[in-house]
Amino acid sequence: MALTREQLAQRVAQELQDGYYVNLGIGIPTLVANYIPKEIEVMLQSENGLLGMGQFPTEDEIDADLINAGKQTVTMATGASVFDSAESFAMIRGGHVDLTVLGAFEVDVNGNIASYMIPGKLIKGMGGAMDLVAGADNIIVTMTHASKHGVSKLLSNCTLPLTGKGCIKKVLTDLAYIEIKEGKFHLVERAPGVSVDEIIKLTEGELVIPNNVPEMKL
Amino acid sequence: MALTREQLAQRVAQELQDGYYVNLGIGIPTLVANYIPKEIEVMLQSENGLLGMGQFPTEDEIDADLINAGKQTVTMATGASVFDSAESFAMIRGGHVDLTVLGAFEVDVNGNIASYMIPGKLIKGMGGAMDLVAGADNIIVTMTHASKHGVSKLLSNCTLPLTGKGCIKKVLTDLAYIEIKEGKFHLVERAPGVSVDEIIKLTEGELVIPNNVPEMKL
Amino acid sequence: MAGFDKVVSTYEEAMAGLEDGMTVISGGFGLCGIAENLINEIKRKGTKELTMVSNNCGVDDFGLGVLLQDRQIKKIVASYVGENAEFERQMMNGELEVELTPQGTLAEKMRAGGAGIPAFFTATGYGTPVADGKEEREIDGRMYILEHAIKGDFAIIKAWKADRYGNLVFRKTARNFNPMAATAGKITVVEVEEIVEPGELDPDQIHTPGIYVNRLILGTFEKRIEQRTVRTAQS
Amino acid sequence: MAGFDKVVSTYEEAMAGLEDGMTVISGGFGLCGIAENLINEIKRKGTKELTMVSNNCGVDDFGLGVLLQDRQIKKIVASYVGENAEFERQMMNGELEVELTPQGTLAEKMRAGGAGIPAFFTATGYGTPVADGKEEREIDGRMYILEHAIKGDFAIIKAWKADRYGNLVFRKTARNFNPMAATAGKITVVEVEEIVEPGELDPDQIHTPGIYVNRLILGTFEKRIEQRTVRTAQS
Repeated sequence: MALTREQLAQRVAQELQDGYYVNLGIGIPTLVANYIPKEIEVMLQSENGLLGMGQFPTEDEIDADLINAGKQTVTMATGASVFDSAESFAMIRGGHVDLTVLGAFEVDVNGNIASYMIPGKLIKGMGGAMDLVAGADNIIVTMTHASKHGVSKLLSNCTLPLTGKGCIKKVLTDLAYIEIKEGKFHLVERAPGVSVDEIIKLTEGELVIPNNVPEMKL
Repeated sequence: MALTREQLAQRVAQELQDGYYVNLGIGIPTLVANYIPKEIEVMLQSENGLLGMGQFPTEDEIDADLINAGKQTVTMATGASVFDSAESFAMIRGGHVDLTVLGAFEVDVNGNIASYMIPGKLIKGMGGAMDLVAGADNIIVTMTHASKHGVSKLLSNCTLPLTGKGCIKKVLTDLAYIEIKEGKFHLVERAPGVSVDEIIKLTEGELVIPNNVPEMKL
Repeated sequence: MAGFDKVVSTYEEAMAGLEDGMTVISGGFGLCGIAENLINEIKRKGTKELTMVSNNCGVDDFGLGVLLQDRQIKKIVASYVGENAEFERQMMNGELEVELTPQGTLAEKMRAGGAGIPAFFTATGYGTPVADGKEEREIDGRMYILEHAIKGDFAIIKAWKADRYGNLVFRKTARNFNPMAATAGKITVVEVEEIVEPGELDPDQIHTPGIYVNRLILGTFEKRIEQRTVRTAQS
Repeated sequence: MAGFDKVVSTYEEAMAGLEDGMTVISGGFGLCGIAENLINEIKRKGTKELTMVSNNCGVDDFGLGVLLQDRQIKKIVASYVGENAEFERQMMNGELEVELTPQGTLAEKMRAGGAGIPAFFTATGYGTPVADGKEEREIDGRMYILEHAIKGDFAIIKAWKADRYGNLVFRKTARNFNPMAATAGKITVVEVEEIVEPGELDPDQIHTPGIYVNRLILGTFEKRIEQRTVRTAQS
């Protein structure tokens, strides 16, 4: 079975380590915050200028001056700090964030990512995504493996305008956990109940299959 | 009579305007603070990260954490702000300081200034001087017109390593107030009791003399 | 207005000198930390052909979005234009020129504009449409593109508190682009929720020194919330 | 040390991993805001061939000056080296390599190092010895030179207060180069006068967020004054 959004978030959360500063993109990445293992501490960076993002506010706590990068009202965690956008992206661009999780439309075997624009159709802007992919060493892309019509999003070459070039090494889709190296996708794990053949069928870019492809543990 | 250090400071102070943010270099420029006209307000910027430098502290007020760019203990004026060195030079380099007053070894007809180094003899470093001359539109250089041995410091070409190129338009010496334009010195005022001939004799670079050269009013 | 007192009493005074064709840099992220009343004053004035530099362009009926209604904006430099139907419509129809700029690059371009840094290299946008027509360079084995500073004829800023000298303090994430924008305007206009006397703000805790501020006005704010997300008290 | 607790209890731990030949970026302006005890620990360790990046190099017997006595410094990048006889002697004799760097450029190089900006243009130093060997370029009718970022293997920082997570607050002009230096170290070590619990510092008033800080130690400081200038109480 393909992973649900919640399961994708759960699997990403397994990559978190104690003491990590983490930037979670809008959408599925945001859900990762719900699955942080109890025994570790992570601090969430929101690129509009907050390190130590807390949970959503109660009605009483709502503060128009305190939002996250998705423009949602949030709270601050203990030990949080606030700063301006230049400082926020100094942090991001300077490689100080330990893990970045973001969504994408397409990823290719060379680690290119397209996530911000569908020409003639969807032009919302890249927001902080280009800085995030350029600045982070450790990025996990979460996305569906293919479109509803079965068109693969893991390609030999991205077809949409790029968000970043050669910067993606890890992709978690609803079907598989894949690493990108030496110009190829490498299948590392498969979603529970999903066969290697299904993954092969829905992966357009070259995919290396090891002898053993374990199921994800969730 | 050549101006004293105090008189130089007094003459520079006449250039101050109400609401000016001013950076005063080490030495004679520092003395300018003592001659700010009563009817105007100026705010002193110290490039180590203080806007609104106050007077020297009393014994009781001395604070090792509060110094100026000359490393002297100071106080803060009402409405002062403190910031880091990057912000301080953003202010300076970005042209936000209204007037900069600094000393020099040599100035030439092209507005070049040499003030930080005498090769093989004096190598203290440029500190913030290169940023100050590059960032300010409005700079007054204060210096003695010539060395003790009568060697002019107002030259056709600076002989010492430059602090800045083509950035000086106003020079106040102990003998004269001079403006630099179109590759020439222009005599604007002379020190009380100093003759135009004396000034000509001690000015190596081309000097334009208008018909009337008023004495400075101090 | 003597000495360093930056306070003006009317919005007309606050935006005096704004002319057709000028560039205006705006602080704010979405609807958070925007100079609501300065924007409304620009609408009232009806100034046209503006180039707006701002991370976002508000929503249809609030924030910078209100300037789209009367076609006051010729060009916008922004990182994200979602959540604004009129914006998308004008852009798609070619009525509005849009220069999409990565958020961090935009922040840095404003800072650079204020700080006398005319251009800088960044890896952000290399190999993407953002790099089109820009210089590329390898430095220490990595590829970068050259980005240039942005300056504005005006900067419109929302702060929390200020003293009369224009020293500013921001509150929570309403800070965002405001401090950089404040440095990059030839005329920087700030509206705030509270004005205190010089000396009342701790000098160590001032976010934006008054040297960057030209005019200061006391405002009242709606502070509209774009995404009202809440949890129940027990969760 | 679990989670975000950055506190270490000994100076040995604080400077563990410092090796011969490394680059160390130091905060401080003159003797103001310097990491006195971290410097002394470097002296105690006897690490050699260091490249020090700091606005000044202390005085003969205090601050970074103490590292000159045992010739621990191979090269220094600084803006001003006056008031230090041993420094001048070693420099004149060619025993010490000195890269004189304008103060603002130095601050910006540190900031750039921490901010992922590999290089930037500045007018500072154009037409001077500082420009030797550097790229020059005209931008909008003015000449600029290209300067590159600085990063350190270590950064040694003095702050006033910190919480255990490494969020820092500086005091008065002891701030100076410290915030930029803190961003530019692979390992950033901070000594402070007071450590509080997370949550005790106002998030809006933190000068350096803990993300830049790797190790934190509580110190006691001499705070020597270089130029003790006073006025009489009545003046």
